[in-house]
Amino acid sequence: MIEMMLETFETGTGYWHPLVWLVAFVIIFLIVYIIRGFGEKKYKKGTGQTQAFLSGNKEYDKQLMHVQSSNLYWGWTEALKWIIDVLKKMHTGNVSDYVLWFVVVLGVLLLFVGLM
Amino acid sequence: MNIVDMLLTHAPALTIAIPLLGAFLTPLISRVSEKGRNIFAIITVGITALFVFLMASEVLSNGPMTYVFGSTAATVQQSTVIRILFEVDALSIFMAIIGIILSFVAVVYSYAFMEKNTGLDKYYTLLLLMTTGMLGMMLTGDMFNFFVFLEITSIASAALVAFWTNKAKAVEAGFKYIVISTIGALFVLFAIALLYGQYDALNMAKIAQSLGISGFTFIDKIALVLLIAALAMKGGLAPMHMWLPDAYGRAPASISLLLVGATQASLYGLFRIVFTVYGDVISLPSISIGWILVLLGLITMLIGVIMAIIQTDFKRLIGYGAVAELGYMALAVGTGLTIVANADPNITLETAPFAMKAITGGLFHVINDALDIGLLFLVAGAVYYATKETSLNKLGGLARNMKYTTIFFIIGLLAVSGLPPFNGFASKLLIYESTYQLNPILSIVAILSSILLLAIFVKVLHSVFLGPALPKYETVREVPKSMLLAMAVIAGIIIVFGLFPQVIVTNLVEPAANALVNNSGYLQWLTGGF
Amino acid sequence: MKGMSSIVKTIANISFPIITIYGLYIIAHGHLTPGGGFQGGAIVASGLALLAVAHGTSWVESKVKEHDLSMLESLGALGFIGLAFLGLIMGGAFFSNFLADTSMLFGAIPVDGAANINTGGTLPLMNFAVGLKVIAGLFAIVLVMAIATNKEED
Amino acid sequence: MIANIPYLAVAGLIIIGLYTLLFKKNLIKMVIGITILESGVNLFLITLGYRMGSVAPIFTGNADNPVMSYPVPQALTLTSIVIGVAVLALMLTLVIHIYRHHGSLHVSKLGGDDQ
Repeated sequence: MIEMMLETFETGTGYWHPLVWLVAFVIIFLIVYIIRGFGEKKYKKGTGQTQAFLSGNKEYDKQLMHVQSSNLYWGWTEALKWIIDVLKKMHTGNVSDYVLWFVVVLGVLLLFVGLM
Repeated sequence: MNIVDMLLTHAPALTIAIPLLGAFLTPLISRVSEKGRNIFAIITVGITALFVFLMASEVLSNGPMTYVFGSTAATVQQSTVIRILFEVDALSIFMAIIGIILSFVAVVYSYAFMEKNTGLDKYYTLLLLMTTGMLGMMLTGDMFNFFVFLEITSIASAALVAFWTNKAKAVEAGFKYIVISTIGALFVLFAIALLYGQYDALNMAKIAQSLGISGFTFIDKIALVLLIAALAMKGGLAPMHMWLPDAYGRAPASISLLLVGATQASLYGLFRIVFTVYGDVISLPSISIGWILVLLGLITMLIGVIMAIIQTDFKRLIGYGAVAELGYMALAVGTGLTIVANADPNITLETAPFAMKAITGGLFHVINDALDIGLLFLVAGAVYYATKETSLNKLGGLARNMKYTTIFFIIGLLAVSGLPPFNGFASKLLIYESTYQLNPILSIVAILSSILLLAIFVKVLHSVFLGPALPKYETVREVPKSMLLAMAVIAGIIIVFGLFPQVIVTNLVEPAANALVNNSGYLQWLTGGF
Repeated sequence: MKGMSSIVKTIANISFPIITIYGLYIIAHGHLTPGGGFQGGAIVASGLALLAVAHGTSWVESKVKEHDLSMLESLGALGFIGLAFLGLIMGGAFFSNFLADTSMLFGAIPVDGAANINTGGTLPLMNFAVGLKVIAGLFAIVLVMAIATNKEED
Repeated sequence: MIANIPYLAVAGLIIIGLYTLLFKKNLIKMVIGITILESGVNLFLITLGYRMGSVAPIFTGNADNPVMSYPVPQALTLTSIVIGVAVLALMLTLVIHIYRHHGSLHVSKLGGDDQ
């Protein structure tokens, strides 16, 4: 049973073995942890050193600082605005349009299979 | 020990009969005690799970199992098969295992999740009816029986989606779901009538055999197109997916979990019809039918991912993630279909080995996605249970007092977007490598949408769990034990599938893929005389 | 809604028994003539709906509680699934007709094709169970919808 | 031509049903559209089982056993009608709830969550 568990997962053109990956992950994690140990330890907690540096501006209270989810990827949604607007218009939420899409796909498939 | 053999011979019927019996008994038992009814529902689904695993051991060791309703043998007179017949082969038992795991976790989860709601008799009755319908769709060998179980699942799940009738959105989502399901089911019935009119048979194996003899007439093409379009709509593919985020987003979390299983049962129906019933005839002269599925899969992935970016509601976002994941399954199995079902003889499974890998990857992704998306829905339900808030913009800093839910969310997040140690990676690796060999663009789009999925769920992780502690959620406590247990069960299965993928693939997914590709095993009871 | 005029009430009272007997006939002869559990149950439920319309839902609410109807419905459903399980235990396969060709209740053997009420095996019993479930179910639907919509007005 | 009039009726019913679903804005009319669509499919099932000059398939056992139409499609239609009733009841209940929430039966009330 054990050796069955340890088989490598072969995908026809490649191999994948999660346990080997896990061992590598643990080793690298230890190395990183050691490097982290060399870091500067002599800093005073609670003073200006551990304050969030907002290029000099005063830090507002906690709720206002939380970046809301809808404006987290605003750049990305701006870039994709052309496709997102098209998709938004497509997703009307109106049942007749859902049925319309079904009839359209049915028609396209009938043509596709009928002609081919 | 003939008790076990007796149970084994009747297992296919009992897997359907016990949840049905449980569904009818729930109103009576709730007369006795509320708690007793919840426990009874869990026990019923537990017993059904035993029967499913009993059948699994039998089917995976010695071939498909058939069960005739009404007498010990289906009478085959003048080549017409009389009586309804359940045919359980490796693929249907694979799907039944998915269905029963999801429904067991849903029942355990809703023990505490639905505690403060009223009308729980109807909730548990409908939940058990939905489990019956889903398992029936996966085990049946009769086309009309498939239609009846499809309708049972649709009606039960539409009523459950609209369970919180005080919310306008939930009732609307339920109405949209039942309208779409009814239209889909009516066109499935129309296709069944076409096939029955031509071959005087309702049994899938019989239709497959007579199709093989009489070839691919024009009526068969129309029936095939109707079935593909209707089951693709019920399976949430391509432009017909818009009911899915509404239904998943508005239903209670345990019902969204079961809806994932119901949608995948419709996809199983699509694969069963395209591969087994139309198996030997489905080759068009110039281009293969597989390209329909590949195209639908591509469009579904892109639409699902791009629409998920702009969502602000937690469960609706996971709904669009589920749509994107359905695209992967359609893409992978479609790639396999382009090789299996094409006209020119020198492209076969032997000359193009990646087709078998694509189908195995697609089926492995069916179970992985059911677990990953299911876990995310349970986490969304836990967040809703604790904070009564579903909009992502108002949530924040929940990790402080909901530690376990956050850990489960991180596991689900890493698994859904296909990161190495988890099960999503194993199946997506199979899909990337096999679709690449058919056409590189397919696997490029697949990898792209997987990265976008990771970005979207990291956004959710930040805005819901990380960030400063908001005063509004100071008093938030961790969710009760039974919900955590349900999430832990799924997270455990995800980790086990992730660390030992080859074990799962060799003795569960590969037999299912082989059963799907060559339908000789499926027809064996018919040709081998009965 | 409140009841109609007394003429309608008396006619409803007279015609209700006739409709019910006709419906029960359809249920009982399900395996002989067109019809069966569902159709007969629908006819009896339409008779009950006639009473509900004639006498007004307030009268009906006092007489029948929605809870009892769901009890009846569950009993009908249990009868049906119970017969199926009995088929499993006694007849070797789920839903098998274990009463046919035995000299028990409905088991007489049809002589030269002349089927009568006695030759249905478990079919008549299943028709009764389904009929009971449909009567209770459909009437509950009519009742709930009537109560829901008239709550709109007052 | 007489023989395939039922099939034309089936096509007509299905087209009317789809037309109602696609173009009517009132929810109750859409539910009626689905019922018309369902009756179309049921009519198709029944015409499949019909044989010229046959009687209803009831085995009353009298001697001259006439030509009978096929019983199987009629059983399928019966089940489809039963399912149609259940679906109709569920849809109308949901429409009642939607009317209670929105006060109107117009399809556009069903909400564009993505707009």
